[in-house]
Amino acid sequence: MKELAALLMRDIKLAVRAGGGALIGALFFLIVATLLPFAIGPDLALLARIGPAMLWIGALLASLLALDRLFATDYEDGSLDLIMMGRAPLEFAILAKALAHWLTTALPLVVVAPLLGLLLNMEFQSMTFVALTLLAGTPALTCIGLIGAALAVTLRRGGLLLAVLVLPLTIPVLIFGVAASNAAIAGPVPFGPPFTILCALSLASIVIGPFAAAAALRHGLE
Amino acid sequence: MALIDLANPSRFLALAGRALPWLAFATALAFGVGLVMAFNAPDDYQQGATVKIMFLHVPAAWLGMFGWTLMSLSAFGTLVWRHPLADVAAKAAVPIGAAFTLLCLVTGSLWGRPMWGTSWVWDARLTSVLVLFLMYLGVMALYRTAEDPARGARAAAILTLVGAINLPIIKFSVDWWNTLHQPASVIRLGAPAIHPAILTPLLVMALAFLLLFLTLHLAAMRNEILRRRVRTLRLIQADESHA
Amino acid sequence: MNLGAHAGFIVAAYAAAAAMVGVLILWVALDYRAQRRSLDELEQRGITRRSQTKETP
Amino acid sequence: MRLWAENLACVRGGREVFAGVSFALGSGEALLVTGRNGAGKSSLLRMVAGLLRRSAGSLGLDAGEADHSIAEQAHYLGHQDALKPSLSVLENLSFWGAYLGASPASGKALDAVGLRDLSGLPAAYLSAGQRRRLSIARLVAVKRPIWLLDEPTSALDSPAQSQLAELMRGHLHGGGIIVAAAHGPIGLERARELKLGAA
Repeated sequence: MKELAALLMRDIKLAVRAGGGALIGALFFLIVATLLPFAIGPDLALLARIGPAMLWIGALLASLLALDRLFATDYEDGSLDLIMMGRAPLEFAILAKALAHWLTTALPLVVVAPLLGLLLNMEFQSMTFVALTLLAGTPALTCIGLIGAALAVTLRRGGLLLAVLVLPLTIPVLIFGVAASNAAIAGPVPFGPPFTILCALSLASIVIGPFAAAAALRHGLE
Repeated sequence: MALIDLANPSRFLALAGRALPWLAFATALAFGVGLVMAFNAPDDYQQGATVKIMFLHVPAAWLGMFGWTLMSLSAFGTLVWRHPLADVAAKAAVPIGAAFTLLCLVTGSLWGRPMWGTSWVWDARLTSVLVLFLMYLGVMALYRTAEDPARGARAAAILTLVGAINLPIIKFSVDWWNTLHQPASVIRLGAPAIHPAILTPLLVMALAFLLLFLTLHLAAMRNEILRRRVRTLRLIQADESHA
Repeated sequence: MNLGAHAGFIVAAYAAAAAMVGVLILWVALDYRAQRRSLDELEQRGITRRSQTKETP
Repeated sequence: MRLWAENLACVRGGREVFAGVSFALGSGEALLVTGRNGAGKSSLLRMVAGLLRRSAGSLGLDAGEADHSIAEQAHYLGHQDALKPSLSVLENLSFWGAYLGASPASGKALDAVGLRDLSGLPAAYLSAGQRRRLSIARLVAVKRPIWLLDEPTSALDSPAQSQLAELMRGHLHGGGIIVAAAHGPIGLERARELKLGAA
């Protein structure tokens, strides 16, 4: 257990320090959400209606694109070899890295989301619901993105390949995330069902993601 | 005192050490006078007392833009004249400029709340300030990722100059974008009639903000010089122990 | 000096300004102290800049 | 304790890198793997470390800790140093100590490689030789019976090389096993040699 805590703390320290990718995801999210009204126009009513969808798309892209370097830096400086030779099973080591990434990249998104709700003229109540669905949904995005990050390392081609590989897998999370947010705001559909499905998706991906990523790393590395 | 004399960091540090207390005193004085005048200024016939927020909002916008101008001048210093303190000045100005721009956005939305009923509206000027704020964050992110100051300096200088050229273009396009989508519900955020009784406090507050910016900037530059000195000493420490 | 109906917003604006100025001053002061501390610690270890005379540590 | 391998083979990208490699090492014994570049020295080491799948042959460790794989009882010193530039010397070492072993002796390890007085310095400032010595310190900080060293002396100046030779001698004396890949001698006196790619 101690090894995993050490790995978690190391990754958090690396993300927070200069050169780390901690707030870049939130910044990307901020810029994406700001660009949209320039395309759609400052019509406040329309923006309020599509606000949740915009925030979800922005969060999806922000958390996935930041995942690209999750294994790549460790692969390039040789740390990945040693991580695979640790006493802790690789799956749990990957889970520790995923948690570190979620805390330093996905969590800031959840915090920034209400702020961006202001830009999209959303009511405070709907903003908090969107943030809640993001909180429930981002673990799924991170764990699905893990698989793409591991594949990107073994295929030694990062960047957009990760997005292309992984985006289709995140469609269910997007559907239920936006559905839950809209249910909370406009609401013919009750908030409960889509939200619980979203949580189920997250829990499932927390289990599947690390196993698939570990398999990809084990069999891919030459 | 030619600019070149300032080039020597140690002399700059000594000068900064001496000037900072005076600057801080002048800033406090200016704020004291400014705040008193602001609170005694008459209410605007249209917006009532909320006009008092303007005494923060407008100077903050001016200082946000002043920050970027200062960074652009420093960018010239880094790229063209290779002045050693140019990048220090630019890097020190970024967070302060960003903070003032953020203050402008916050006070803008607080000022807009009672008038428009929502805290944010895509008014042309406010939107341009938002874009300026995003560009500030971009330069800050750039400085954070570049570990080696020299490389970061040139990259940031280029980004700043490109930004400076684009700002008027952004301003124009946002204005056009705003007129294109002239939503009925938005009262144009017209500049309030500058009545002398309001103008003077505004100018004093602007002066106070400027002095505050300069004080913080000088102190931040001093920190940056010390930070780079720590970095060189660490390099020397590594070399020495290698011997 | 009555702030009228929207007093809350005016106070909020000035509070935000004060907070922002406070944060900036705090950041500059703390940064200065941190750099001074690392500098003193390094100089204490006898590591001096080459431009000064190089005493052996 | 006995580390053995029977006709190991490695095929990568359709090309047979090496085949029919066998060896057996008891406690306190060392194996020096030599051969020209591309003969598969690194691949053999990575295979023993479990980082590379075996195309054929088998690998085993007798009398080691039963339920732990070879990888969990081996140190691997590759070409890269596995160091993070933004972490300090001590932070890098104590992380690997905590991750690879129970109670890491980071202080003792830093003394062994002469980096104690740089412990607060971010690794970005280190020279190649210092980075290599910090990577070697990992071997001292955590006790693992098997050392897999891939050109350990690269980037090391002569005092550091004798320091490494000293550490290797101590490890063998303590009953450890070393498999090292190198072009020439690296200060291992009684090491058997395994030439790869003799064809």
